[in-house]
Amino acid sequence: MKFSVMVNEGPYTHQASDTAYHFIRAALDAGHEIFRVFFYHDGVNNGTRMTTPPQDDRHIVNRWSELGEAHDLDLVVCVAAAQRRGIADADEAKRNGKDGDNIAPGFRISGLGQLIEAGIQSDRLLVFGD
Amino acid sequence: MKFSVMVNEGPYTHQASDTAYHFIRAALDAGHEIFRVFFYHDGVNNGTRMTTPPQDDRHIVNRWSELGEAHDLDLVVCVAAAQRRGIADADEAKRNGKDGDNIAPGFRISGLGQLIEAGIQSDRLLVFGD
Amino acid sequence: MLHTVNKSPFDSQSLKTCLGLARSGSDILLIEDGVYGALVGTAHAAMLDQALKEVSIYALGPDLKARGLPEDRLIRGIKVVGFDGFVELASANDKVQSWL
Amino acid sequence: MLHTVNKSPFDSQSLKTCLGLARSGSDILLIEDGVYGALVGTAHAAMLDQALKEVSIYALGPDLKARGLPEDRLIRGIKVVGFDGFVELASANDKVQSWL
Amino acid sequence: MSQTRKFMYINRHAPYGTVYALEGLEVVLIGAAFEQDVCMAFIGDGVFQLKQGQDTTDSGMKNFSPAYRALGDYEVNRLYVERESLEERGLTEADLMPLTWEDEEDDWAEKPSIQLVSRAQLSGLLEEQDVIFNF
Amino acid sequence: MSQTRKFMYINRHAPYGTVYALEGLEVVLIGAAFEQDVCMAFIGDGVFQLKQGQDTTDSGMKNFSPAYRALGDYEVNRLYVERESLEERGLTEADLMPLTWEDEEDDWAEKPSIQLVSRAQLSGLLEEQDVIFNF
Repeated sequence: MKFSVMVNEGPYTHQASDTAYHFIRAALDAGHEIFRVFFYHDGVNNGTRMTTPPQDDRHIVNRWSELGEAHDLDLVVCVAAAQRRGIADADEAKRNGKDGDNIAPGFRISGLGQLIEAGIQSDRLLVFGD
Repeated sequence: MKFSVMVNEGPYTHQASDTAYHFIRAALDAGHEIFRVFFYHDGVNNGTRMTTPPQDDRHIVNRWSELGEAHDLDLVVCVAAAQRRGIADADEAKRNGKDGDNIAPGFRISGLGQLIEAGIQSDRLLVFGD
Repeated sequence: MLHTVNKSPFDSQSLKTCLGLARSGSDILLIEDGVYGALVGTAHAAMLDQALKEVSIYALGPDLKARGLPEDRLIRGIKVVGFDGFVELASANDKVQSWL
Repeated sequence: MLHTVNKSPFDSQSLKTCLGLARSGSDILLIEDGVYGALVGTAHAAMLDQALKEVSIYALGPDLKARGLPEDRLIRGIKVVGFDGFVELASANDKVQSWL
Repeated sequence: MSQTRKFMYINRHAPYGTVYALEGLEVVLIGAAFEQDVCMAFIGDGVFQLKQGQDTTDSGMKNFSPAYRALGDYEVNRLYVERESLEERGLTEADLMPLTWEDEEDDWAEKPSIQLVSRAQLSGLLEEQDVIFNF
Repeated sequence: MSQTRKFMYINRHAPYGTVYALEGLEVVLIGAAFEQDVCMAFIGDGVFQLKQGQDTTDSGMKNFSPAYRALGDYEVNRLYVERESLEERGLTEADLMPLTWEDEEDDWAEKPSIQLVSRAQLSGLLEEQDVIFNF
């Protein structure tokens, strides 16, 4: 079965990102396909490589990057939500006159159409948020 | 009278940052002193210069930087909360092996002791959050 | 003592918790989505009518206006203040407690 | 149809809203702080007892465990599942609605 | 991708206190280009999104309420408002913005987009959907 | 800064679902070094922070509940739990972690840190404070 997942809150502050991560792992373990993970609202803050959590805690951002790489996941950060919150890749940074970017490995920035497409193409769409 | 203000949520997602800003402006207009503004929890996301909100909306980060400059405000971003969420100044970036920093002008990163000190030194402490 | 409430009473327990703990004579200021608590004729209006016998309740004007809530729709006895009034309430009271 | 609820019923209306809109025969999964809704002997337990006559209610085991809620403290009839069970529920139902 | 799916956008947050209403509306407007079978539901504090007379001049926030009036032009013309939620909040239909759309198949007659529905009716509408978003 | 002020940290959030409990506790632990007159209050879902038997092995989150046991060593030894909040949640004092502190002035006798208080008592305690933080 083809799942898509929407993550609407940032790492640590709300458990949404943790729950989405564990759901996706379990879905992959059960042989399902993950069509796309879409990060919206504060969820875009899952996609910054600037994060340095305490040593004795999970590294939520790296965990997404690693899961993405291991399973070739499409981790999409919404461009409009990212602009409001200060997440940018190299293209976005250039376009907005920023002196650098901060997107984490394995994430890409794209538009809301990617979310709608996920809703159309997937058998199930799950929303994790606050 | 000496006020300190704690801002616990990021820009746009919750109104807390707006309310804190307008409260501080009104307090300054009334001749009060702002001892410190302390950004905690997701409030640290007010202090990134990577933000590019839509043209027809307020620029919350720049507004803080400008108010800070105009009134010599002490805008303190909590270091522990900032590490969890990916906000860093040049020192923090270097210490954590990051390839750049993203703190906005007028903000500084420091420890939670600054918040406790604000509670001790100020006549009133106000908390804005979710 | 000044209490602020920034949550809608229809979705959060913050206003109820605040009213349960605020002493007689306290000032309570409704801000952000908390201003919905000032609306007349709602499922919570009786709770506020009762509270007004013991405490003073204010609502932040800019937040009422943003949400399209005119003064004639508010519970009688609730006073509307601006940010200047918020600062005055915070000065006049010895401390501020935010019921988030 | 699978409904998920991730908020404590003591602070949010999400569980109440969910139960008000879920059709007979629905599956409801309590996750994150929503698992507090599964506790026996609370102010909301009667609402869940009533709901269990019409719907199936599940609670996510890892979230119960994190919060120190053992199975013998849950309302009778609520089933505990892991993330694998969450995936099965999401597959078995035709769609998922998250009551945030 | 020839199949049309039934999308419902559920709105349960008041405007301004949080960004969910504004960013939710952005999804609906973008989604309208995909020509799916779209409707919106307003439940709980979500009904406050449709309140008439929103004016953010004194609070410095962006007044996005005019964007709801554009929904009709995007063929998003079924906005279900839960009657019980309105009543709990002391509101009536007259408190809501008069949102309309023009029915191409009825000589462009202007018709109301907002429909008050009971909780029981809304429950049935939920079951009919293929995909549900929550804001 | 010779004056000692009365600080109260109010906890109203459950642990794990949001970060407020964890980051709130970090403030209390740092604040302990400033030798103020400190107490904590647990109201509403905040009482769940003190629930015994928290175990995050299956959820991958950080179990920070052991840190509450350290509070006594930092002379944070007045943890007021609202009795009404406990009762609404079907909990009793026996459900809470047995937190203690050693009273230097009483031959290091081990004493309980948690005190159940009624809503009315808590209301009075609030009035006594100089500074109130909310988590």
